[in-house]
Amino acid sequence: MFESMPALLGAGSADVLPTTVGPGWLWLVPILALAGCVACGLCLAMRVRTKAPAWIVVGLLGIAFVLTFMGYSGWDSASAQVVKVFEWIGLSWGDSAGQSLSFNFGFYMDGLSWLWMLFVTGLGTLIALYASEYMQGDKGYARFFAGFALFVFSMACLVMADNLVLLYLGWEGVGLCSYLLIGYFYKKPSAVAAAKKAFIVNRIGDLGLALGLFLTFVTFGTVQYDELFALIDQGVAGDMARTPLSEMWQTWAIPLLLMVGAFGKSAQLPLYVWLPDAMEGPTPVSALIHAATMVTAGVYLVARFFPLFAFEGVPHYALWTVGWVGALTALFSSTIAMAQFDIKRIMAYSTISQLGYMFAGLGVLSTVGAASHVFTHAFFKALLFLACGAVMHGFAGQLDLRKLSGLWSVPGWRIVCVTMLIGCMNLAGVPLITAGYWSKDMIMAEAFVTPGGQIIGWILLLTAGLTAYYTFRVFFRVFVGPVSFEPGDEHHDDEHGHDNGHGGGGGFHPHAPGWAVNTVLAVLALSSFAAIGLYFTDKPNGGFVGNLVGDSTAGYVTPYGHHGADDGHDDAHAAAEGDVRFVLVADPPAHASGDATGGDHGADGTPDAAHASSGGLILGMDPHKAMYYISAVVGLIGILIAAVLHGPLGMGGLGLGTRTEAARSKADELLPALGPVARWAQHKWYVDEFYDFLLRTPLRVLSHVFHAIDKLLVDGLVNGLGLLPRAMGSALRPSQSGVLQGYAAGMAGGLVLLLVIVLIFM
Amino acid sequence: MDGLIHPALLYLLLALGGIGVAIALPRPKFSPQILGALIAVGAFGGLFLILGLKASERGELPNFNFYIFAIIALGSALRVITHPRPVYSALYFIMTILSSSALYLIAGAEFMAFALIIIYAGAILITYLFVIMLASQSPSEQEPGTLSAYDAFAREPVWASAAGFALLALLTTMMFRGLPEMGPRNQFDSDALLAQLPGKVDTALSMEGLRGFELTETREGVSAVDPAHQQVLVMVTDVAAFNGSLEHSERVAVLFEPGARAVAVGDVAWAALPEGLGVDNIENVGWELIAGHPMALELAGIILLMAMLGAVVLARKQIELGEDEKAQQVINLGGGS
Amino acid sequence: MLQALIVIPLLSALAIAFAPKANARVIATMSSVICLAVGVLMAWQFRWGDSGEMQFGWSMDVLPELGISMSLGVDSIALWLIELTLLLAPICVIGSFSAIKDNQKTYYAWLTALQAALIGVFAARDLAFFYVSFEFTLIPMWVLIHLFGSTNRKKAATKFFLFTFTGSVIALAGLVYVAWFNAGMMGGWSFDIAELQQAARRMNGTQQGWVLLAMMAGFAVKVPLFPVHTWLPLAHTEAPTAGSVVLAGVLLKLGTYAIFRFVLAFVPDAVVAYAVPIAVLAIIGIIYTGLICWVQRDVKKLVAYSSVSHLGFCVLGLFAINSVGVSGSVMYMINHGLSTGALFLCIGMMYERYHTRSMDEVGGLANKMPVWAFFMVFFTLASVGLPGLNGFVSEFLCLLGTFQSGAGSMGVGGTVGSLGPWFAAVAGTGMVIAAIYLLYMVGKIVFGELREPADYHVHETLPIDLNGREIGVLVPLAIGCVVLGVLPTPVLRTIEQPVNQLVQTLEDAHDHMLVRGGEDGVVVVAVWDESEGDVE
Amino acid sequence: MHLLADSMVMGQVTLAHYLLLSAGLFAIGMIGFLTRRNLIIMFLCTEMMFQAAGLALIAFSRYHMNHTGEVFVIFVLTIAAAEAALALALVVLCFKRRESLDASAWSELRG
Repeated sequence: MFESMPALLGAGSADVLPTTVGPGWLWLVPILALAGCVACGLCLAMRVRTKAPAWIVVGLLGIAFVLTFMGYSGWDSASAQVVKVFEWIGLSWGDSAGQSLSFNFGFYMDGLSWLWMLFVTGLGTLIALYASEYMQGDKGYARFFAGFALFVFSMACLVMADNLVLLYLGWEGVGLCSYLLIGYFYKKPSAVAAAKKAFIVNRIGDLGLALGLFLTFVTFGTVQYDELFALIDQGVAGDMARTPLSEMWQTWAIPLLLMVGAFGKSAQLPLYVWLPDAMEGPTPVSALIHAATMVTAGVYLVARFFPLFAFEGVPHYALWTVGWVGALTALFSSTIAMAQFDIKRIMAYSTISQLGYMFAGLGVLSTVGAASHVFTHAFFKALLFLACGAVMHGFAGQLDLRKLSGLWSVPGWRIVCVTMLIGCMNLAGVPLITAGYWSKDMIMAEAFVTPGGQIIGWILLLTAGLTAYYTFRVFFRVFVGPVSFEPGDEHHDDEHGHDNGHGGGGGFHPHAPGWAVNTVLAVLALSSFAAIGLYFTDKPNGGFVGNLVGDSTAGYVTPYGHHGADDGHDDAHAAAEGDVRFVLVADPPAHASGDATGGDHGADGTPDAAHASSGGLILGMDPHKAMYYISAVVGLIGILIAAVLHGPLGMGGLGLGTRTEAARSKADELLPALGPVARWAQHKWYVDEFYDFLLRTPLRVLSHVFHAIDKLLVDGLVNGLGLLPRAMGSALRPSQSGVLQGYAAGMAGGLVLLLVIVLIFM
Repeated sequence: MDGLIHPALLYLLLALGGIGVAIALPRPKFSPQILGALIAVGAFGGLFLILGLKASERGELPNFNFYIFAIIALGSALRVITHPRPVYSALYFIMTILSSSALYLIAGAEFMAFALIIIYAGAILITYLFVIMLASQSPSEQEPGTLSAYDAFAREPVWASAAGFALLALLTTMMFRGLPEMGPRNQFDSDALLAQLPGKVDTALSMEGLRGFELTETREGVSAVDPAHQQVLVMVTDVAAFNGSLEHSERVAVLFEPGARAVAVGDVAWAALPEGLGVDNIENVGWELIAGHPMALELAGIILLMAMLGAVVLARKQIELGEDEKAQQVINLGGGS
Repeated sequence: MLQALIVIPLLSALAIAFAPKANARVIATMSSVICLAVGVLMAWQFRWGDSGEMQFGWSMDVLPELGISMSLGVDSIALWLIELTLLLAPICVIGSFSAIKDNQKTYYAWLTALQAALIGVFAARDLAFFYVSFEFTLIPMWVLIHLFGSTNRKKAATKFFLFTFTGSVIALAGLVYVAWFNAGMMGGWSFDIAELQQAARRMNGTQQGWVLLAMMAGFAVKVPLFPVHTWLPLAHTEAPTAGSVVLAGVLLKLGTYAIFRFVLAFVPDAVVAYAVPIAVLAIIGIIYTGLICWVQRDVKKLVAYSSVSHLGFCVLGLFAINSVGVSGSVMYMINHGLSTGALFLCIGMMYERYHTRSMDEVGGLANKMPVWAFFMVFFTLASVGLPGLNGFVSEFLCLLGTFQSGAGSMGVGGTVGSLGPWFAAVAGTGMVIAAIYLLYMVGKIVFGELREPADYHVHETLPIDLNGREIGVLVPLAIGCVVLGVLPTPVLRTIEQPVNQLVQTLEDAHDHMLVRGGEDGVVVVAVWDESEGDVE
Repeated sequence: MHLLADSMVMGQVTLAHYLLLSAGLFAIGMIGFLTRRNLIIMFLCTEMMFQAAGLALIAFSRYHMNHTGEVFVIFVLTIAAAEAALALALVVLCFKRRESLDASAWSELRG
C-alpha cells in the first residue's frame, strides 16, 4: 500500500506562499496573554479575592482576539507574513551554510495560523468569561486564570511560531498549562495523578517531535518555516549539493517522528490515555484545552508539515499511519464512549474520536476537511463541555447520567438544554443544519475517493453512527424524561439538611447557571450555526476554512477530491464531473501543480480519473455526493437507536419527558445479551490496566531493580574497594604477634628479599 | 663469582656452617654444642682457606694474623650466642671485640682499634655485665646451677640458622665477584693532609731552621714563601696530579714550585721535608671528623646527652608493685625475716 | 581582580575564625556580596569581543624550578562559571541563617573558604594551581558535611572525600604525565595550561588514550558519571542545605569544566576515539539514575540522583564534539547550577520546618505553603527542561548536538563526530523519565492531601510559609532561570569563541582519524579497484 | 708510629676477606637475635651486628683510601653506646616489672 501511493500521488502538490513582513504589533497577541498571566500572578501574590483576575484575563484576551482579527483582516492572502521579534537561541560555528543555528522568537502567519489563532483567542475569551462565573468562589481563582492566560500564550506561540523550536516551546507550554490546570484541584489525588499522566504521556510524544525537529535541522540546516518550506517546495535538502528529497530517507522519516508528537498531543491511539483522565480539571479547562484548542495542535502540526507528509516520490508511511490511526482511534474511543456513564468522560472520548476523524482526514489527503472539522468541532465541543460543566456546577459535581434526568423541565435550565441539544446535533452530524455534519462529511467523502482509503471511510462511517448514538444517549437520559436528580459529592451546602435528594430533588436545589454561562453558551451555539455560514461563504473557492487552508502550507491540492469546494449543491461541480470521467490512472495527465488554492480545481478534470479507478461509485453516485446521503442516514439511525433505547421512543411515548423511570433505560435490558463486551467497553477495554501491566509496572520494577543494583552492586563494589585495606589489615594482623623475634625475622626476610631483587636485576 | 669459588662449594660450606650453628645453639636436653661449633668453625675456616688459597696465587705471603683473629672473632661470636649463661656470653663478646680491634689494626685503623677496646670492651660491655648481674634471678639455694628457662634453650634454632645463612649466602654471592685489592698501608694515612695543617708544617719547618716563611692559604693548599730567599714552599693537596709530571721521593709531600703563579716568583727550588713531618692515623681521622662532619659530630653529642638523660629518667622510675609482688620480691631477694 | 576574588574570601574566612561568633554571618555575607560586586565589575570590564582569550591575567611564581606558578586568567566560559559561583555564594550564606545554630564560626568560615577554592579552580591558568584548588574544595566540603550534615553525615563525608580524592589522584597522574611529556620535549618543566595543551596534542594515540583514561577517572567521579556516582546521593542527602547547593551548583561542574578544559582540549585524538564509550556511559547514567529517582522516598536523594541523570546530558554534549553540543553543555553547567541549587534550597526550607525529607511523611504542602509550592514547582519545571526556562535550552542543545554528531553525511546540519541520532533518541528518553520522576516528586510533596509528621509543630522562628529572606534568596535564582530561558543567546554568543576554537581542534582530530583509518581501508580498496581496472 | 702497621702488612688480605668476616659476624648476630630469648643477650647480638658493620666500614675505608669509614665507625660506636645506655635501662625496668628477661613476656605490647 505504501508503495502504491507515490505513483498516484504524483498528481498532488504542495503550495508554498511567498513571504512578506507582517505587522510588528503581532507580538502583542501572545504578550497580552502573558501579561494576563503575570497580572493574575500579582493578584495571587496580593491575595486578591475579587473577580478582578477574571476580568483582566477576559479583557486582555478580548483585545488579543480583536488584534488577531485585525491582523487577519489586514492579511494579504497571497503571502505568509513573517514577523521576527527577537533571536531566542542563536549560535554559529562557521560562516558557511548550515554552520549556524538561529531559533527566533518570530511568527509565521499564513491561513492555517490565522484560522487557529482566530478560534483560539475567540474561544479563549468566551470560555474565560464563562469561567469567571463558573470558578466563582473558588480559592484558586487567580491561579486558575493565570494558568488559563498562560495557556493562551503558549498556544499562540505554538500556532504563530515561525520555526519548529518555538512551536516546541508552545507545544510543551500548553502541556505545562494542561498539567497545571488538570491538577488545579491539587488536593484530589486523582486530579494530581491525571495531571501527571497527561504531562508524561505528552512528553513521550514530545520526544518524537524533538527528534523530528533534530532530523529536520540536520537535513535542511534550518527549522525556520519560510526557508524550510521553500526548500521542500523545490524538493531539495539544505546541503550544498541540493540533494533531491525524493532520494533521502529523511523525507519519510521526519513526518513519522513529527507524527508521534502529534499523536501525543492530540490523544491518538497509543497515546490517548491521558485525555479522559484530564477531565479531572475544571470544566472550562476541559472545554478550551482538552476539546477545542490544545488537542488540535497535533492536527495543526501535521497540516503544517503536510508538504512533507505528502511529499511525492517517497513512501508515505507517516501519512497512512496518520490515516489509519485516526480512523481506528475514532472507532475505538466511540465504543468506549458508548459504555460510559460519566457525561464529561463521554465527551472526552468523543473528543478523541473526533480528533481521530481529523487525523483520518489528514491521512486521506483532506487537509481542508480536517481543518474544517477542527474549526467546527472547536465550537460545538466547547459548547458541549460548557453545557456539561453547567450541569456539573449546578448539581454539585454530579456527572453520572444515571442520576440525572429531565433537566428540560427544571426551571432555569432551558438555555443549557437547548444549547446542549445544538451541540449534540452537531456532534451526531444531524444533516444540513449542523456544521459538524458538513465538516465530518468532507472527511468521509475524501476517504472513499482516495485510493486505499475506502476501509478508513467505512470505519469512519460506522463511527459516525456510533457517535450519533452515544451523543443522544446522553441527551435523552440527562435532559429528557422524568425529573430526577441526585447531587454530586461536591454538595456541601449546609442549609440543605440532607444530601441525597431523590426524585425531584427533595431538599436539594440545583442552582441554575447565571448570565455569563448562559451568554457564552448561547454565543457558542450561535457560532456553531455561524460556522455553517462560514462554510458556505465564498463557496466556489472552498469556503472560509478552505480558503484559509488553501493559503497555507497545508494548501495541498489532492488529485482525487473536491474537498471544500464541491458538494451536492454545487451545480458547477456536476458539470465538471461530466467532462473527463474515464481517464486512466496509469496515464496521469498534467495537473496544475502550482495552483495556489484548493478552490479552483472544480474545473480540473484530473481528480475524477481517480474516482473511476479507486474510489469507484457508491450507490451509483459519486462518493462525494453519496456521502451526504449515507452519512445523514447513518447519523439519523444512530439517533433513532438512542431514542429507542434511552429516550422517549423506548418508553412508548413520542413526546419529551415521557420516560418514566429515571435511573433505568431500555438499554440496560439489552446488556446481558452483549455478554462481557459491554463491561469491557465500560472499563475502557482495560487499556489503562494494559499499559500499567505492559509499561508502568515493568518500568517500576526495573527502577526498583536498578535501585537495588545501585545500592548493592555499584555502591557495593565501591564499598568493597573501601573495605579492601581493612581486610588486608586484618589478614596481616596475626603477624604482629608481639614477639620481638617475629619482627626481627620479618626484617631479615625483607632484607633477603631485597638482596634477591638486587641480585636478579643488577 | 668469577671463578673465585665454586658456588656449589660456597653454598655447601655455608649450609654446613648453618647446620653447625643450629646444632651449637643451646637445647634443653641433648645438646651437642661442641660438635656444632666444630662444624660451624670448620665451615668458616674452609671458606677462609679457599679465599686465602686464591689470594696466594698472587705469590705473596699469607697474612696469618688476619686468619687467626678472624677465627677467634667468629668462634667467640658463636659462643656468644650459644652460651646459655649471659655472663659468659658477655665475656665472649669482649673477646670478639678484642679480635675485631686486631683486625682493625691489620686494616690500618689504629685509632679505631684502640677506641674500640676502650669504649666497647672497657665501657659498654662492663655495663652489660653489671646489668646482667643486676637483672638475673638469684639462683635458688637448692639448685645453684639451674638456668632460667629463657636462657636454657633457643627458640626455633633451625629456622633462624637457615634464615641467617640464607642471608649470608646472598651476601657472599654478591661480594665474591673478585678479590679487590686493598690500598698500600703507607699511603693510607697520606701526608696530603699536611696541606691542611699549616701550624704543624710551620712547627716542623722551624725545627729544621727554615724560618720566616709567610704561610698563606691558596687554592692548591698552603704556600710558604720566604720573602728573603724568594723560595716557594708549596704543600700540594692533590698529589696524584703531580705523579705523572714529576719525580718525587717516597715522602709524598714535595717541596717545589708548583704552579704558574709560583714560577713568576722566582727560581725553582726544592728541598726534602723534615724527617718527622707526616700525618698519622689519628690526625687523619680527627681531621675527617672535625672538618668533614662537624654537624654529625654535634648531633652525636646531643644523642649521647639525650641517652644519658633518658637513662637517668628511666632508672629513676619507681615501679609500683602490688602486695603479692612485693612479697614475692622479698622471697626472691632471700630476705623474708 | 581575580586574585581579589580569591583573597577576599580567604581573609574573610580568617576573620570569621577570629572574630566573635555573632559577627560570623555578617562577615560571610559581606564577603560574598563584595565578591559578587567584584564579579559584576569583572563582567563589565571583560572584553567580550575577545572572549576566547584569557583575560584579567595575573601571575606569581611559586616554584620556578618546576615552572609552577599561581597564574590566573579567565575566558568567557570560566567567567560565566565564576559568576555562577559568585551568585550562589551569598545565596548559600543567607540561606543558612536559620538552619545553622551551632558552630557558626566554623560553618561560615569554611563556606567562605570553599568559595575561594572554587574561584581558584575556574580562574587557574596553571595546572598545579588548578589541581591544588580542585583538591582544596574537598576540605571545606568535608567539614561542612561532617559537622553540619544530618544523621549519617560522617559516613557520607568520608565516602565523599575518599571517593573523589581517589579519582583525582588518578587524574593527577594523567596531568603530571602531560607535564612530564612537555618537560621532556621542551627541556624544562612548565605547568602552564596553554603550553601543556600544545604539548599534549603532540602525544601519540596511545599516550593520549592513557591520559584520557586517567583524567576521566578523576573527573568522571566529580561529575559524576554512571558507574562512579554513588557518593553523590549520599553526600547530597547528608549535607546541609548550603552544602548541597554548592555541591550541586558548582562542585559537580568542576568535573565537567575539567573535562572541557583538559580532556577535550588536551587529548583531542583520544576524545574522538573514546567518545562512544563515554557517551554510552553518560546515556546509561541518564536512564539508569533517572529510573532510580522514581523509586526514591527521600526528596533530597531524588534530586541528587536527578543531578547524576542531568549531568549525563552535559557529558553527552561535550563528547558530541560539535559546537552545539559543547555550547549546550557549557550552558548546562550554568543552568543546572541555578535550577538544582534552587531545588535544594527549597527542600532545605521544607526540611527546616518539618525535619524530614521523606515523601511518605510530608505531602500536599501546597495547602499550607503556597509560596514555597510555587517556587518548588517552578524550579522543578526548570529542571524538567520546560521551554522558556533555562533547563530547556541546554538540554535541547546537548541533544541536538548529539544528534548532529556523526550525522555529517545526513545533511547540511550534521557535523563530524561519533554519536548520532540513535544516541540522541535513547538519551531523549531521559527527558520523559525526568518528567516522570520530577512530577512524581511534585505530586507527592507539593500536591495532594496535606500530610505532616505526627510531631509537627510550627518552627519557633520561621513562619509557616516562606519568610522574606527565603523568598529573597529564591527570587534571584528564579529570575536567572527565566532570563537564561528566554534570552540565552547573549550568553551563547559569548561562549561561541572559546567553544569554536576547541571544537575546531576536535574536528581536525576527527578528520585526522579518518585519514588514518583510510590508510587501512579505503586506500586498499582503491588500489584493488585500480588493478581491476587494469585487468579489464 | 707506623710500627704496628708496618709489621702487619696487608699481604694477601683482600676486601673480600673482611667482608666475608663481617657477613659471618652479622649472620651469627642475627641468628642469635632470632633464637635467644634473653633480652640482654639479644641486645648483645645487636651489638655484634653493629660490630660486623663496623668491620665492613673499616675495610671499605681502607679500600677507598680515605677515612670516612673510620669516622662512621665512631658514630656507630656512639649510637651503640647510647643504645646500650637506654636499652639496658629499659631492660632493668622490664625486669623489675616482670621478674623475667624473657622477650615474649612482653608480647602483649603488640597492641
